[in-house]
Amino acid sequence: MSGETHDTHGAVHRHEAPTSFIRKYIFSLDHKVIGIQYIILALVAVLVGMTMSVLMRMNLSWPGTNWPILGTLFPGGAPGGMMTPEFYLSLVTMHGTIMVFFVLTTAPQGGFGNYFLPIQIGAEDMAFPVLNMLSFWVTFVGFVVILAAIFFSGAESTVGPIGGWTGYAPLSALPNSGPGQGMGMNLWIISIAIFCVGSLLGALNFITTLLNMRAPGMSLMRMPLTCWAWFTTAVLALLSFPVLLGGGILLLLDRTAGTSFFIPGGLYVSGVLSGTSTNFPIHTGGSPILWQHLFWFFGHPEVYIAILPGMGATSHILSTFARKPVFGYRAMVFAIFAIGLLGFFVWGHHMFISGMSPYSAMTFSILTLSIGVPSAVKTFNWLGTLWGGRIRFTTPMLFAIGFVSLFVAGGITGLVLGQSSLDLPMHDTYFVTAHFHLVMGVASIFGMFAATYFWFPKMFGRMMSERLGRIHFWVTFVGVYCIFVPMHTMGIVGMPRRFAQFTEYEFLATLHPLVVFVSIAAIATVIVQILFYFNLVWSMFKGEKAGPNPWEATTLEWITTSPPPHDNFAGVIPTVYRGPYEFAVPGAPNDFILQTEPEPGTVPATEGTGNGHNGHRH
Amino acid sequence: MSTEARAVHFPAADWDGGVHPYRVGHRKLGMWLFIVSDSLTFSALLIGYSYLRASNVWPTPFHFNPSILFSSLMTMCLLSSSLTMVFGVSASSRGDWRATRKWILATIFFGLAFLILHLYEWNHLIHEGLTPFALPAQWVTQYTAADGTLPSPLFGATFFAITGLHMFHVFTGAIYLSVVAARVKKLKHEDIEISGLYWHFVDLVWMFVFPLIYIMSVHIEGH
Amino acid sequence: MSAHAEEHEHFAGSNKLFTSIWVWLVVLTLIEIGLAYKPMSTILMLTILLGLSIIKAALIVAYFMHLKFERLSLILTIVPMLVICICLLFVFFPDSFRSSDLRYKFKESPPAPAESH
Amino acid sequence: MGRALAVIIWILTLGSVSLFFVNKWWFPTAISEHAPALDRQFLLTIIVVGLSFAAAQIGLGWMVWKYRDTGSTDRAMYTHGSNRLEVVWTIVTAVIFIGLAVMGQSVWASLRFNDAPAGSFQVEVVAQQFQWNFHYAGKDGVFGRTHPTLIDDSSLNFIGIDEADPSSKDDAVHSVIAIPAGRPVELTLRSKDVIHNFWVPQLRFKQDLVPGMAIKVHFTANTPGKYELACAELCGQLHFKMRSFMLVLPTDEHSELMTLPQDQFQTRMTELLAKYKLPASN
Ligand code: HEA
Ligand code: HEA
Ligand code: CUA
Ligand SMILES: [Cu+2]
Repeated sequence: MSGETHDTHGAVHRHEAPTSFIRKYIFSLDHKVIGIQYIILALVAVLVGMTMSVLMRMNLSWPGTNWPILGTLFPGGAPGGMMTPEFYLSLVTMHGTIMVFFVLTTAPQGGFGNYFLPIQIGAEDMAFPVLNMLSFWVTFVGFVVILAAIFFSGAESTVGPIGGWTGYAPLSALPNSGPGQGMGMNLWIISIAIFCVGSLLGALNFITTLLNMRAPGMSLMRMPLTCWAWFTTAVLALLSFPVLLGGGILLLLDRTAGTSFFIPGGLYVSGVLSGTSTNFPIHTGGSPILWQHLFWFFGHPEVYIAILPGMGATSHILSTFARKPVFGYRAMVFAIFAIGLLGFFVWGHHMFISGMSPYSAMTFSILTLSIGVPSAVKTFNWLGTLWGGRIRFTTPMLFAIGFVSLFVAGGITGLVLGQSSLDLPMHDTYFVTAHFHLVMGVASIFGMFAATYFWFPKMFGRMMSERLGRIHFWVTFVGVYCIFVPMHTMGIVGMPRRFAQFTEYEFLATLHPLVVFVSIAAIATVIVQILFYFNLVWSMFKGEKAGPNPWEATTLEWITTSPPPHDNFAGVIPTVYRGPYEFAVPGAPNDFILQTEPEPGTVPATEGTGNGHNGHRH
Repeated sequence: MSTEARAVHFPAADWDGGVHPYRVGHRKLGMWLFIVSDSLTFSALLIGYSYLRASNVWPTPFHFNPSILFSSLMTMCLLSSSLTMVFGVSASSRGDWRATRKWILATIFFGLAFLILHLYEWNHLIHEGLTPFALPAQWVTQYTAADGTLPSPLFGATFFAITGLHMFHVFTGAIYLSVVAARVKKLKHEDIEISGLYWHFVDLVWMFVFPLIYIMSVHIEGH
Repeated sequence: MSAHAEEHEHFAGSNKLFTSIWVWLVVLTLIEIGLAYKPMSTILMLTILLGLSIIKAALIVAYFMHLKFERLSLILTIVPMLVICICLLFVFFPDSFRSSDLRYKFKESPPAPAESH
Repeated sequence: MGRALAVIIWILTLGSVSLFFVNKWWFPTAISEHAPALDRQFLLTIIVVGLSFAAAQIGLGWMVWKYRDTGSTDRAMYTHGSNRLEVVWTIVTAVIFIGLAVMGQSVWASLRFNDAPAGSFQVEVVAQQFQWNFHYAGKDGVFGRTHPTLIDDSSLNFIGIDEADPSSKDDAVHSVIAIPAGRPVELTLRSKDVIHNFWVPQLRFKQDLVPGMAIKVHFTANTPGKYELACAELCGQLHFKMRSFMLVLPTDEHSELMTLPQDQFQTRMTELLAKYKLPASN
């Protein structure tokens, strides 16, 4: 028996769009609408996160200054306009949590993945539209709860939890360990738990869709690299979020049911001995390190969840605007998979100095550096893709190139941190902060920028303004280098993370000029983001109309109208005849060939490699 | 199909798109993935339990009656429910929906039996004085280690957390199955099969909870 | 979407087969219970119990959950990733033993020797 | 556009790299036995990754400069890559990375795989929100009994020392750690409440203090002097204020300090803190 094909294949078979506003835009089942909802959520979340980062920078470089507006906005956090340390820490915590979870796990996967994965594999929708809608709304609830955490902290001064985005126990497990660690912390955990559920529902939806719903001819090795990235990301999410969920449940029990999974015995917190007071019941036997294991078992895969979609988009865009097939497609696929697999083997590198067994530390250290290899391979292939191209410097291309530059900048410092011995001086200093902002804080974000500029015409049928886009790129690109490269220096001198002020320490005095410089750069960069938001809104209505294929690209999303109809392909499932990046094919009429373009004779799933034509070196 | 199943090589056609490469519908594949994910949540909890147990003095308080007796009965219930479930599924593959409904109802019955026994047993332990944060007084005295270290109250914490979560799964499973039983006529065979997958998974989890939580904590005289 | 589900309504495996599997599971369970009352080292008991549990799990997955009758490709998709992750979780344990070795023992009665672990 | 981008990338690369040459913004001079090896490993790593950073960025710039679309009609080169290249650079990077990782282990092993050498000086560190307590065994070299039930911050018994225990008579507790120069030191790290971290930049050394665990670490500090000691693990609202000093004393001065009874110990400490100056930040 041969595989039965989709009954929609061939025959025209329309699915009509719902008409009522609610079903169409709010509780829509259309993966395209849901994708846009995710992106909007991310755009709102990133605004919050950025604002917080600015406040943090202000407090760091001009400590003790009076900012009257803050006094009125946050009477609890900044009484009389002066930020309190706990307010700063709750900003850090919320900034980290919101950025990692609600920006970089929603926009790349739930947003662009949702919108373009089905189209790029030639499907009419996700496998489970209802589940898809649920995942979004669950995530949305999680976002509301995390915002609530800032305001219902339970402490008299209204600040959020101060435990950092890693929520290390017992600080996070003991309500009396500090302001904001009461109700606010509970809400933080609940929000994360909700988020876990939302993402793993989304993940299984993605995997099923990609495996089961590829259009005829869309063999695995003909999928755009974006799809590979989204697929791997979904697998990572499916396998790592449940572990965090388990940990979250236990942590919540520690706080609410008086258990002590992560709380050892004999603690004496803020003047109270465990067991001698009703609001500090007796705890014993727990292990703080267990929480760190559970968190980082999720945490490291999570960071690849954050960047893999960006990598996919970058490969996609680089090839499109270099007018050249992706260099080493197979190698890229293997690299994505290797990163995904190895991503599970290295979580311990966050715990070198946590009191973890030094022997596991050594193993983790070596595994950690080996994960640099596939990343390096990807970098080299990106360069290879540009090599010999005819590069068109559109805004998405600029951001894609920026991604490569920033990923290298951030990634290589990982090789420093990855050595357990070098982590002794580096751990929990700004060197780490620099590392992860360059890779996650901006490389991934650049991936999202590129994706936005690239796919906006498809999503809204209008081009984004190139001029605004260019300004946005130049300032942001230079800006983020100015923000995050000096942080390495601070880290080397020894500036610890999560310090509300640096005025206490003399050995940090020499860094003051740098600190101020970074803050100014940060504020400038953040302000420029306004251009981006303006560009989005303006282009939606005023941008010049875009045809179905404004970039002369090759993959399936470009064969349908912009924006695509409710069922993506007007009821005709396309058939795929060739690989995803057929640019500059010798003898072809134009320099790009759509995947749906038939060719006399059968096409192997992927082209042979290195068969030395066109002045290839061998 | 059976010949298909034995086909070891992957004919390229399977992966070239336009087909379901596993010959399995979306919902069934989705359920499998959900099961993978959910079993990792349980793994995390069970590993956490073992982690804490290995680093603490652990009481082994379960007497044959009621704990072991009940938990064994509960195990039998779940096993039997799995059997009736699988009968139901194969009945539905024969299109015999009456039999299907009958077997699913039997499954729900066993599931509820499990819940009732389990709650009774919880109740018993709570009466003995076991809570998520404390052990019954006599356990403490009885199981204090030679070097004077007290037995860990985490016993109760892990016990209630893990069995509680499992109970919750059984409960939702029972509801799920009753919906299926109600709509059995309209449902496709595969949908029945899927509900079966979930139910068997709940059973499967118990196959690890039972030995790790109960058998490993049996009270042996002269301990 | 999956309205067009698979055609193979036929569900491999006879009720006789399933019943025999069930018998096996019951027997293994009884063995487990019996083990509980055999005096033996915890480690040994644990290994045997886990071994038995894995066999039981395998039986359930293979026959009741019908995986044995699915395509090999499905099996290869689902089983390895789960097994790998679960195995990785075992990396926690060195720290479990460590945290009990290094646990700070408060001396209950003075005078006390130099603190040790 | 292509040229501009290339130039910007190169300028940023140059700027970034040059930041690492400002030696006023480098590690403070090291004082511990293991530090030279560690610094060497760090330097090596920084050079390797720095070179690859530069190489990658220059390469990137070169690509965008050379292969920008000049409006000429001829197409890009049609190639899907080269397996040989893939294999080559996979192996090369693998060798570099794994090599670095393996070399990095020696320092780690020397610090963590072995117990403190016999006769090393013992200090019990008990951290709390937001202060350090260093417990010295005193003349008899035996730590007095401590118990959480005896902790009473109000009466300054921060670590719950049991006065009834004879061996605690000569013990001293101080917020500053004083260790002998050139002699191995073994710390027993504990915490009263949440996780803290013992961090002295000049030591090139860091370790979490995990509540419920008594983690033993050891190192040798060679250069006498006064150094700042920071808490490097988020431990609550005043984390950034959890600062103290580490006094590395010539052995005679140190042993003399250690034999002093409680009250004199305190005054002597104050004198020493005044005597030694923080290193002029390089
Ligand atoms: C998108 C997110 C992302 C990505 C991709 C990475 C990638 C990597 N990370 Fe990062 N990391 C984070 C996000 C990320 N990280 C976060 C958020 C934290 C902090 C969490 C917290 O504590 O709050 C962190 C912390 C962190 C630590 C812990 C530091 C500490 O707390 O002490 C370590 C240690 O090993 C580490 C290592 C690595 C390594 C080896 C990689 C590798 O994957 C990098 C591989 C890339 C390259 C190697 C560059 C490209 C290669 C070339 C250009 C080839 C040429 C190069 C050479 C020949 C050298 N990271
Ligand atoms: C995605 C992750 C992300 C992003 C984007 C950022 C962005 C920024 N971060 Fe953040 N940061 C974290 C993740 C991130 N950070 C994490 C995880 C921590 C650790 C928290 C902890 O310690 O617990 C942290 C901590 C942290 C600290 C350390 C606090 C401390 O330890 O004391 C500082 C200090 O300056 C800082 C600054 C900044 C600044 C100035 C920006 C930016 O403002 C720079 C300019 C902004 C951009 C360039 C992004 C613009 C993006 C868009 C406009 C939308 C993108 C498009 C779509 C979504 C479609 N961050
Ligand atoms: Cu103590 Cu930070
Ligand atoms: Cu990591």
